[in-house]
Amino acid sequence: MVAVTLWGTMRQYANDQEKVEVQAATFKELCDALIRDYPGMQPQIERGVSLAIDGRIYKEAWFTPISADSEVVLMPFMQGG
Amino acid sequence: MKNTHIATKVNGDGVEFTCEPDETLLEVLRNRLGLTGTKEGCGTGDCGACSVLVNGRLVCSCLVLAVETQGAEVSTIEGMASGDGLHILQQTFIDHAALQCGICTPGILIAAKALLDKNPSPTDSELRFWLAGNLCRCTGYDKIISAVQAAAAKMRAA
Amino acid sequence: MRYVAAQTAVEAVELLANEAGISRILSGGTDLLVQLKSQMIAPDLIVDVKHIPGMRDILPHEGGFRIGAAVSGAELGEHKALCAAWPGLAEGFQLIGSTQVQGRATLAGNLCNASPAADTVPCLVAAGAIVRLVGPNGSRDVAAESVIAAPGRTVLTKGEFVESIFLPARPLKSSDAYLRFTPRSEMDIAVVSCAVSVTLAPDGMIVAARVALGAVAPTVLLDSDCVKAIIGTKLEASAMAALAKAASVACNPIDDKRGTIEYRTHVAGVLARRTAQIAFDRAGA
Amino acid sequence: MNYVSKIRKFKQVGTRPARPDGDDKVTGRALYGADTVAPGMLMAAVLRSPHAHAQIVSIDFSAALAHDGVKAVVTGADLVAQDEGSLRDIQENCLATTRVLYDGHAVAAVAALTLKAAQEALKLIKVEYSALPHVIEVDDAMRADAPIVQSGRALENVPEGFSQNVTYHCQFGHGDTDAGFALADEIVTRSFKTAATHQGYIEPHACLAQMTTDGKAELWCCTQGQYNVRDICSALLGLEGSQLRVTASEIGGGFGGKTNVFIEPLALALSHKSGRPVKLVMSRSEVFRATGPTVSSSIDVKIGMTRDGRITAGRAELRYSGGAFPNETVSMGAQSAFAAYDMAAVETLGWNVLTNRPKEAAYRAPGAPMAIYAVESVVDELSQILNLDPIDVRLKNAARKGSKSSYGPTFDDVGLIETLEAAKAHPHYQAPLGPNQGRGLSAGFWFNFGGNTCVSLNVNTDGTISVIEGNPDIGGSRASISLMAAEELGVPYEKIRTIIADTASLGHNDITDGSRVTFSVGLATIKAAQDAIQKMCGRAAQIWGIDADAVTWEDGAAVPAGENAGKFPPLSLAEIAAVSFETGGPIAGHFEVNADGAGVSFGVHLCDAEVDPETGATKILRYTVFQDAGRAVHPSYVEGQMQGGAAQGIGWALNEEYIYGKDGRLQNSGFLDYRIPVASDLPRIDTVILEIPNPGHPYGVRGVGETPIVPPLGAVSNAVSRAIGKRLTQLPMSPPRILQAILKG
Repeated sequence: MVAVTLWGTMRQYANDQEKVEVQAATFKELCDALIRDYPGMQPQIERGVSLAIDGRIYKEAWFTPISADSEVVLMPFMQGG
Repeated sequence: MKNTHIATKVNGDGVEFTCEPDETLLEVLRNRLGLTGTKEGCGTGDCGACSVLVNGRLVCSCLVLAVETQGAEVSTIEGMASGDGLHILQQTFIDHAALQCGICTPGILIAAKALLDKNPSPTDSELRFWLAGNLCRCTGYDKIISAVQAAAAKMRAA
Repeated sequence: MRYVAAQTAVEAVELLANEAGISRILSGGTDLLVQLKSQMIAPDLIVDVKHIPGMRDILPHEGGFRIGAAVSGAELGEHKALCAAWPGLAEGFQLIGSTQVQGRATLAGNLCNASPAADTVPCLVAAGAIVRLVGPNGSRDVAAESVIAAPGRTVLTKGEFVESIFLPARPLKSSDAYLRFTPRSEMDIAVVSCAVSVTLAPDGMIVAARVALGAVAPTVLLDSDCVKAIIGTKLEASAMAALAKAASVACNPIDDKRGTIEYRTHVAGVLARRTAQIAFDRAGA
Repeated sequence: MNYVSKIRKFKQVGTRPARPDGDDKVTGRALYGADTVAPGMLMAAVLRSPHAHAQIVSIDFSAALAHDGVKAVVTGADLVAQDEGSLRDIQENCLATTRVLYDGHAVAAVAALTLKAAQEALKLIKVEYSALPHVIEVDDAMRADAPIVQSGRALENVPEGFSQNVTYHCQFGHGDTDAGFALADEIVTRSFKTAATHQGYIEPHACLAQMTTDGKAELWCCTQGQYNVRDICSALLGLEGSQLRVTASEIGGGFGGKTNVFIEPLALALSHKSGRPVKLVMSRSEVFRATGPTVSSSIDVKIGMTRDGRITAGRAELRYSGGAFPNETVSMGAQSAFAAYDMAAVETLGWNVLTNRPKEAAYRAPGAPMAIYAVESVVDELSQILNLDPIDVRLKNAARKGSKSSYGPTFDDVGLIETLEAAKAHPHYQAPLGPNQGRGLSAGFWFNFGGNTCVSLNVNTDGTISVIEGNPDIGGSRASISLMAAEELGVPYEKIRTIIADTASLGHNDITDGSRVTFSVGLATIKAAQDAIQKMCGRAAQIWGIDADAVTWEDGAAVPAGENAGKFPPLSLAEIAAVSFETGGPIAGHFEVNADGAGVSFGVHLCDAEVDPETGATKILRYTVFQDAGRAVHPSYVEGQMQGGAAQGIGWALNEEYIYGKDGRLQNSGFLDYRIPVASDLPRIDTVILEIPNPGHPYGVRGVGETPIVPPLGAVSNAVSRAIGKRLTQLPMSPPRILQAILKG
């Protein structure tokens, strides 16, 4: 199981929990698991999310591995200038 | 509108062209003579990207009608380097990283050269006020000022 | 649109007088070309007057200077005697636009563009400059403060244009100064401006003065209360306070993108004080 | 991947060679967006809305089409209607179909033999508008009774009960802020406003399009991302991606503003209709009216602090407007507002609000400068109230390795403490100040991005190298990329030439944005070089008749790996290249990646300002930028980014703003009244580069382009506030605003 920290807005879709646990070994599996377990997150996840794994931010990268002891933080998909 | 025939000198070469009376010198340089080194940033004299010399005076070519240049001498960035080498100012701009995107660079080089021809040892403040009409959005002007001063020193020594 | 480079004043007058459509005079073109570019105007005829003999000369005249209407800021700035006699006017002129604009812009153009914020107009008004117009009925002289009728409008009649501007002779111990307020140090339009010309007695007392304020009313203000506040003084604190107050009272500004009524009114007083001090110091030097 | 930093000694990285495009740019030869022509080319012009908000009742362009010299007219009906949200918004922004949403919104475009004919034709287009009420200010647009800019655009995250103009809501943070505030000895709460500012690149948008009847098209344009332009334009024109080749011209500044598409689809559509190449160049006024400024904002900040300077809690509520179309820029402000601080309790709320302004475009660290300005102002005020040194306060609370960031993840190596310490030790910080002068300090932060990147590296038979990358060079990146290739291959910088590919010549590359190029393209270039090195080692092994893994690469040559491999003199890159045809064919390296690991970057700016107490005029006397660059590949261009960002931030702080009239029209659409700093407005901008290597890059590179625009807003505001003894809370700090604060007593 991976413990995912949710940003504030996403917590409303997970019974106001800051952290949720899902079964996932990759970024893609994590997104799929979140949508399955917390359907309210689906629109945001489909629009795009980033994932910080042990402090490093990943965008789009489906097969990025996640280990059970990693710090995993869900973040919005970002755009720069 | 009837075209007018104009004979002028651009960078020392005799040039003839026809243009409409309301065309600017900038438009003629770029669109009729193929001299696109002179840039248009605003078209209203507020940015200096189109700086050229007309009869030795630094002007914005967007604020000059091409028909006014009958018999005049026009100098543009294309005339700054001699055949086989860059002008000291040009080389110093490269050496001092005084350009980033480079769109303002031709106008700034023309303006800086006009100052150094008149005042070979400007203070930083004189230089900044002289170049106030040449907008640069990339550099914060710092390296431009350094480069012009370094070039001025080299030109004084030359 | 037709463009004609007139070779004589008579030719220019005839062209302008006979044009049925819209005509414009071109000298430096730094306002005219902006108006063309932004499609504010679409003239039928442009008469370039800078090739008329004398239009680019600065000549001594009756102890003063006669400045041809096509003299550029850069050319005027290189005239040492004029700059020494009228440093305020010279500085005001140099503040217009960039170095590039200085290469073309003229006093006559700045005046005839008739902007309330024009930099040289307060200077010309404070200087007591006399503007010579030529037209179909010959030439006439008009005081600088009477040239502009309203924002964007002058008293010039059809066929008329400015031929020269005369700056009168200076008594001993006279000078002038010009200050404007702009958010940027350069490349800006005056939010408030002030020109002061003074003449001192041998003891340093102000015996004559003219104070003009720009960008605080539809046209430049030549204010007699400001003058009253400093005549007979050496700009002591009380005189300065009276001057600042008179300048603020004289203002009739508007709120716009460049400044507020409140701001312009306050800063007019500040600038009047500072400008008077510079002119006073120069005259006494 | 983690590149655990073996302390590497660089031979070329860190030097300052001449940039490869320098000669072209100082001689005027470099070709920018408006500098090319095509045979038979038409010129185009765009008709724009004079209304802030109006229904388009009808458009009659028959007279325009009949005008002498006119060859084509297009309106919104000529673009392929899009279903999907963001593409649909781009389409509507390029050419309005039913409603105009801001002053300057494009309505139609004309192509004619001359620009003048096209401009005359615009006047013959009859558009009947029905004016609608408009709203310009973000706080006004949030009110329940505000005119609705677009309805039905709110995302599911917006709670019930808000105006339909509110399209996005976000919340970030951790810890118990109420408990944190209860621990504070001092709490400051302030509200701030910042104006929309424009990127202000000197080159207006320009393009040259050719579209033929067989569905092929060529597009030349100034853009930060040719692949993005291709993808959007192919959708809007109904083209196959492969059939539209987009070539990025030299780019005359972007700063985020050229990440979007505005005129390119119009030029393509006009070319399609006329069968001729079409050139379209924006005027400066069009650039201001119709391309993206940054968001305007209204922000509340509350911070609690103990007497000894420890932050106990922070809360910020940010309301951003990016114009008439939805965006989520506020989420980056909400994430970064408190990023410089190690906090036990922090909460940020963000709202995006529609207004009748042009569609926002990214501007250098989008969303961060205004949020961090507000926070840094309050931290500065608390330092003043508690009589604490502002650097000490920041040092005490600084984010560091192991800090839980305000946006969630735990920081790895970050250089904030080193940067603050460098500022504290710098002579600038101790220099005396005169009357009416103040010294301001601000920290700043940006995430920095990686992203999709593709690089080819060709080893030419004469021993030179061609690097092909796909990111337009805004600030000297070709020099940095060449340096990294030279470093990795061990050949002189002069042997390398880096070019920017068109969309058909190299795989996809994300836009030049997010400070990603030196990081991501550098990474891919190093990897492509390693790919080529591996092949060259293989060739050497064949020549020597030994195993490939018995060969390594040192100083630009293949050498046997150790004693046992055999004794052979080194084979240089040039020697291997010279016989490449005989040893198996051409040699090239390639690498493609969706790069992660972009290290965050912190900066600290020091600003001395003097305020004229009688006019409110501000003069910047001295300015120093401190920033962690990870590794400065070409230090001159790193300094250039720091100086340029500082100058833009100073302009933002003091004078730049979009000014609207009551009619909702933009009043200052030119460089005269949109006042970017001129040379005489600024002092020298000193720079101090710190190098705390980013573990996510083989050379330790962090992006440096965006962070420098973040601190100036707070640094200048804090300097001015300290100079006048009054706390200022609105940008720009124009002279009337400063004078009003002084006179208020």
